[in-house]
Amino acid sequence: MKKNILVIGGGPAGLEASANLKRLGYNVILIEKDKQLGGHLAKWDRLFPDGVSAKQTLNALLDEVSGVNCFTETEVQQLNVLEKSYNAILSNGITILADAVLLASGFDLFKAEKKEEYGYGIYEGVITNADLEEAFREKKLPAKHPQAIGFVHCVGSRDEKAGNPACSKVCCATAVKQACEVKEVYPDADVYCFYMDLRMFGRHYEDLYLKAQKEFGIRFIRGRVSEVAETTDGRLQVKAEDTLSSKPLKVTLDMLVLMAGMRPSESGKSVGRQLNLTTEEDGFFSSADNLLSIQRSKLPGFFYAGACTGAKTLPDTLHEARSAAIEIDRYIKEKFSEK
Amino acid sequence: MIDFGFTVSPSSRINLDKCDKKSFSALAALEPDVLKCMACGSCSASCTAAHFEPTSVRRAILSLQNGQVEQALDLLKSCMLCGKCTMVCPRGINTRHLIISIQKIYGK
Amino acid sequence: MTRLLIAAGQHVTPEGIIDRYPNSYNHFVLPFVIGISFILVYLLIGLIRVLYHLTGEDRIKLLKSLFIPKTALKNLKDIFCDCLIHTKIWERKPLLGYMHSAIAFGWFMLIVLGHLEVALFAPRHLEGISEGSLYYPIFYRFFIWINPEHETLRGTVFFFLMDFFLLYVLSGIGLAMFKRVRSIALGMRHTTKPSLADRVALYCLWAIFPLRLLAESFTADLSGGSFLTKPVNWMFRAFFGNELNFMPTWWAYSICLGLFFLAMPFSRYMHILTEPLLILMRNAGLKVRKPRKGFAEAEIYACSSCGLCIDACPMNTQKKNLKYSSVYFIRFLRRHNNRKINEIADKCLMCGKCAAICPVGVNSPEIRRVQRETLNNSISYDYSYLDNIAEEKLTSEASAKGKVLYFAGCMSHLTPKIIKSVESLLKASGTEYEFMDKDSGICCGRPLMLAGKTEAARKTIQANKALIEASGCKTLLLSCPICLKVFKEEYGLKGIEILHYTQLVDKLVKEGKIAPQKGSVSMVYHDPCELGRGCGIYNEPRNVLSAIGDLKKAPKEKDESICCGYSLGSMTLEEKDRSKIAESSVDNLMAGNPECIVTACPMCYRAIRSKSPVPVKDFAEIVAENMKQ
Amino acid sequence: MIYEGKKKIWADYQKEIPEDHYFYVRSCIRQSFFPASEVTFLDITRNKLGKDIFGTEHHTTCGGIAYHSDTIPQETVMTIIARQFALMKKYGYENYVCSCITSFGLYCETLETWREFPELQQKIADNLWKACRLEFAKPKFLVHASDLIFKYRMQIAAKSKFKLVNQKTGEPLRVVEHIGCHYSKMFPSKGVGGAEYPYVLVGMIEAWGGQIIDYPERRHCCGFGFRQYLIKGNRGYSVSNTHKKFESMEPYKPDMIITNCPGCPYFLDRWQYVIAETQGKTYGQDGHGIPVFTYEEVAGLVMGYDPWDLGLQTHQVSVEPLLDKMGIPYDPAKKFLGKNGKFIGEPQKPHCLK
Repeated sequence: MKKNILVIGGGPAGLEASANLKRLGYNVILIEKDKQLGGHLAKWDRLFPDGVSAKQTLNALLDEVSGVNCFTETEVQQLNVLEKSYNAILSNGITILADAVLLASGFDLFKAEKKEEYGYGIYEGVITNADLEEAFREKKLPAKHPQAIGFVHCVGSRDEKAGNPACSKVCCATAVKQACEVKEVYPDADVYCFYMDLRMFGRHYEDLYLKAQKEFGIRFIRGRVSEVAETTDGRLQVKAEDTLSSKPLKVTLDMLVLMAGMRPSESGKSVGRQLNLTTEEDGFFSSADNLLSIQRSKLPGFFYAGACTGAKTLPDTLHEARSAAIEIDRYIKEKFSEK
Repeated sequence: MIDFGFTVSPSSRINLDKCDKKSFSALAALEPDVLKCMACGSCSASCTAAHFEPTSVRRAILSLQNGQVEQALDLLKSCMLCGKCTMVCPRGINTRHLIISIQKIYGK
Repeated sequence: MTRLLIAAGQHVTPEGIIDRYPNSYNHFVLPFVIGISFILVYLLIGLIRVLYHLTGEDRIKLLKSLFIPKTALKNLKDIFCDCLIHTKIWERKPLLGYMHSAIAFGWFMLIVLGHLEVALFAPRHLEGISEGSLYYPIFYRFFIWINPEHETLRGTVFFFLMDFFLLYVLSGIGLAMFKRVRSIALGMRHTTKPSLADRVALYCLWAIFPLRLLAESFTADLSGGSFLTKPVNWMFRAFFGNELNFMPTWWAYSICLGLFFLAMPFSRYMHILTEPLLILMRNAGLKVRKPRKGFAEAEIYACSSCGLCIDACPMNTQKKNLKYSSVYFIRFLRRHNNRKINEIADKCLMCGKCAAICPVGVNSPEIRRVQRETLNNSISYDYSYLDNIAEEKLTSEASAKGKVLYFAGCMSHLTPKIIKSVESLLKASGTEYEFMDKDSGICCGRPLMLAGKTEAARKTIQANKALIEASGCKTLLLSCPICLKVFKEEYGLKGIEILHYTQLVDKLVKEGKIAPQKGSVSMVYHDPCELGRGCGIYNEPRNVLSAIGDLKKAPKEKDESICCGYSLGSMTLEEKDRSKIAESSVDNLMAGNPECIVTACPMCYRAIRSKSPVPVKDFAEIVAENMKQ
Repeated sequence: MIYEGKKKIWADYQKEIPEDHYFYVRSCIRQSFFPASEVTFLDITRNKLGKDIFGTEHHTTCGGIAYHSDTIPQETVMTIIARQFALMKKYGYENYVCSCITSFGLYCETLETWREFPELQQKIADNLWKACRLEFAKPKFLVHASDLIFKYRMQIAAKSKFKLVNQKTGEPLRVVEHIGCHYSKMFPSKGVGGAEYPYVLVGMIEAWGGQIIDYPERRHCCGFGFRQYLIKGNRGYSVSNTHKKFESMEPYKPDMIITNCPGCPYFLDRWQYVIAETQGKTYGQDGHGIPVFTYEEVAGLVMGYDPWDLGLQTHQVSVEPLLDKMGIPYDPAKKFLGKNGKFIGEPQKPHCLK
């Protein structure tokens, strides 16, 4: 008989893992709390470093999961550990007996309004990275040409006061990508990136940075924005320190994009509470081993994939999803061949 | 006017709204590589003149971006054009000619 | 024939050896007379201009040099070798050399022999001039007919010589035409794009001698001729009979000559006339002071636009850089196109190869440097700190009295291996030395000079000079050729021997203070521009390297070596273009598959190392590694 | 500006302020420079609103100025504070209201320190017993006097005779609110509305009919900064800070400034004179300055107190233009008469500040 695997979360990690588990011959049940599959990927317009369409990428992932039992708008209501399996009661009333569970609950974007000094939700021109992606996707960029646009890196990341000392890994590349995109739309605007360190670690990321500097003339200012205020004509006055010249700096902008970082998702946390899963100081789930078995939790048969164990890029997430499928396959084979 | 023994001191704050972007665009048109600086500091670290006087291409570029022209020229006036900075620049910026162009565009 | 001449209004004298004198004037000479008058006036004005723009000091220097026997002799030799025989081209490309000398020397001989003929056979005309007559038979064969029965042996020799040199010239012209079609056959990959005046002058030049052959052949039965003109004359008669109207060819010949002279000042062929002046000025030791006037103007007009510098230029490994070649620089200078002048002036690597191979010897890198001076010399700077350093160091630094003073220079500090190796050789040879810029030094000034900031360079030179002179050293040792050149040329250090480390090591080996160990490793030596072409040091490093291993020859070496691309000479060359040049430099060095490349310049060392497939060693490094224990 | 966004943040920073029964502690600076403000506070709360606000002559300074000027150690200042709290307990109160922001900040800091380090609290309790034989206590509720006026703002509005409205145009007055740094910047949760968009003064202005000005340097310090002013060599920093604030608020053409800190009204007021005399620049209309008020003074004006009873004649920047705008009657002849009706002397006119 086919073994049941419950995958919680229909983002890239959940989709890629489900596709692979299905291919390995398991009966996969994928549940997603939103109306549609895809997680944050579905809300994005283009992806760094090459600017490929998020929609196409998502469609490629979705093509692979045809035949998997998907329940959207569904959450786990109760999750119990049985002797050799897990018993899950879903919000749609279905009860599932799963031989293994994969948690792919991903991340929530940091709530930018928590950084009160940036005035998100208070000043018109202050938006988040997600808002900008939506504007690109829906083609709803402000028609009035802005003269100056700023990007604030590390909003809610590397910030103990915001509750997240860790780096969110994707914001630097996203900010540089978005800065280039915005400059393409408004070539006459001055575009500034306020960064602390530029973490352009991936393949082609540095090229993106160089392109942003040389081709788009984007100005990188090393220093975190300290505060934002509105000017008499409704523009944004931004203060920061240019730490490279050790001088305070101010500039008036028309749009300020906050690169909201990654926080553990609320829905993931609620699953974690039911099983008393441990988290690390950053709030993300702790793996059995951070080097050797990131996909394993401390509970046998309960696995992780993607950003529920910390900020990850899309390729990282997909790799983890594939390796989680292999780990689960190995677990099931070992567990059920003992008899 | 009364002398109180103290007075309002001038602000050291950089105001990007007021800095001369035209000259910098002219410089960037002539020396597009000026935009490539990633502030690593290799130029100043290897600089022959910096051993004796504050000299730094990196800081000069930054000062120009921040509209502090005097400071930028001050940081380059002791340069002897020896070319070490050009040799060590990881981004391949022709710093030597950049220095001359800065002095020509902003000088006097 | 006689009837025909009478019809043309000619007058025939029936007696004497030279028994036929046509009327001493004919309208067809007008184009030629106009042309030659124009060019002579032009030359005179040009000469006055050039002399006027020289500084007074230079003018006197030039005048004096003409009367110094040694210089005068050298002038003659240079004019003969360079202007007529073109020995420099012969050495590089024999076929091209032959072409040039055929046209230049051949034509010269035709003119000289022509005048001799006049003097010998038509003394009346010479007397005529002294008596106030305006006529002089330049077109000898037209105006002076020799009765065939009275032809003497002397006359026959002249006829033969004239025909011989005409053939000589024609062979050159033939080659020139062939070269236009297929330049590569004569050893040139790229030639210059000719201007309109160039084309006019060129086609005239091509036409002059065939037309002369035709014209002289038509009249060969009347004026006499030799092995070339006479058979052609017979041939014409065989084909066209006796009813020949030779006037059109003489007209055409004269028109071509006239046009050629008219186009000459605006064309590359001006060099034929201006080169001697350049030789005189160069031998007098004049220097370029302004990029467009005086000596430079003489150089500009002496450029033959031959385009040899195009192939020589290391930048031209990329086609897009062809436009920066010296020949175009000179052309734009001539046309006063300032934007292009500055662009090209800044781009040049100043490797000096174009000057080294220039058949006329135009030192265009120097003109570029002076051109840079016009823009950059006035850029402000503040070197007041140098005075303080000099003061501090003068009082605190240990004296190097009677010792070797080693100045590594800015660039060597980026290649500590060179410094370490030089020091170890000095120690091994027991040479006492002081390290002048161990912690910090003042730049030698050469980079500033190259950038045209000559005044600023003087400041750093002054500061360094004070330090060196105060040290009391006997020898100044340098590891950077860039420094070497400026120390030699601009410092004026009296009583101090200035040596590059290749020279010192060669000396130490010869004195037996260092004993290199002969090994079997095959190597090739890269001549750094400033060391080789800049200071003429080619053999010292080779002497030592031959004693260490199997020193191979590179296809292009010594004064033809290819710059590594990273020269400080270029102000605007981009990194990726420099890297392409480095590649071509390495390709040249790798032609003989050496096991290692050796060079003697910190800049070349870095550049070549970045592209070389085999290990790259500095000269001092490889010597230090191969010493007898 | 999205007002809803601010309201959301204000909702996050609700502070529990008891309605009545307070032990009141005065401010060293205020009772020297704005004595009428504290008097007005007590008059409004006790007599107009009928609240139980207890004051005693036995309390001392909190030690804040000395502490922030690095002249007394922390344990000393904590013991002084413990004595104030003990007095509160002794007189039977558990709600503590202070007139001074420096004190308020220091009380918050001290209470937090005691919470984090109970052994230190014990030591201070011992010190207090040894020195004064008083029993250690901590207030149940600690509020600033402006918190109380904020709490009573609607009651005051109900009794108001004037509004923060330009009588001639009917437009609301444009009001700059300035919060003392130590009110909520150290402990955002201790202030009404938090630190970024404090609501304590905004609430009063809204209730009394004015319009808030949100200018870029609203968060900036008034320039007092303790050592920046107390050491004369540093006063350039102090006045430069103030200058920066005025330069920033100038384009918004404010009619008045309202503050809740002892130092702020003093420096915002007096430095306008110094700026005028050194830079030749004034920020109000027609060569006037921008008048600066304490919240009690504004409450008093709204409730119809005589301006000279509120001590407005002691301000550097003349208040008459604002009184005219609000339509408040005043007798210019009485400006420099004391409580006893005698002439108290008139200060010399500045050179360029009207």
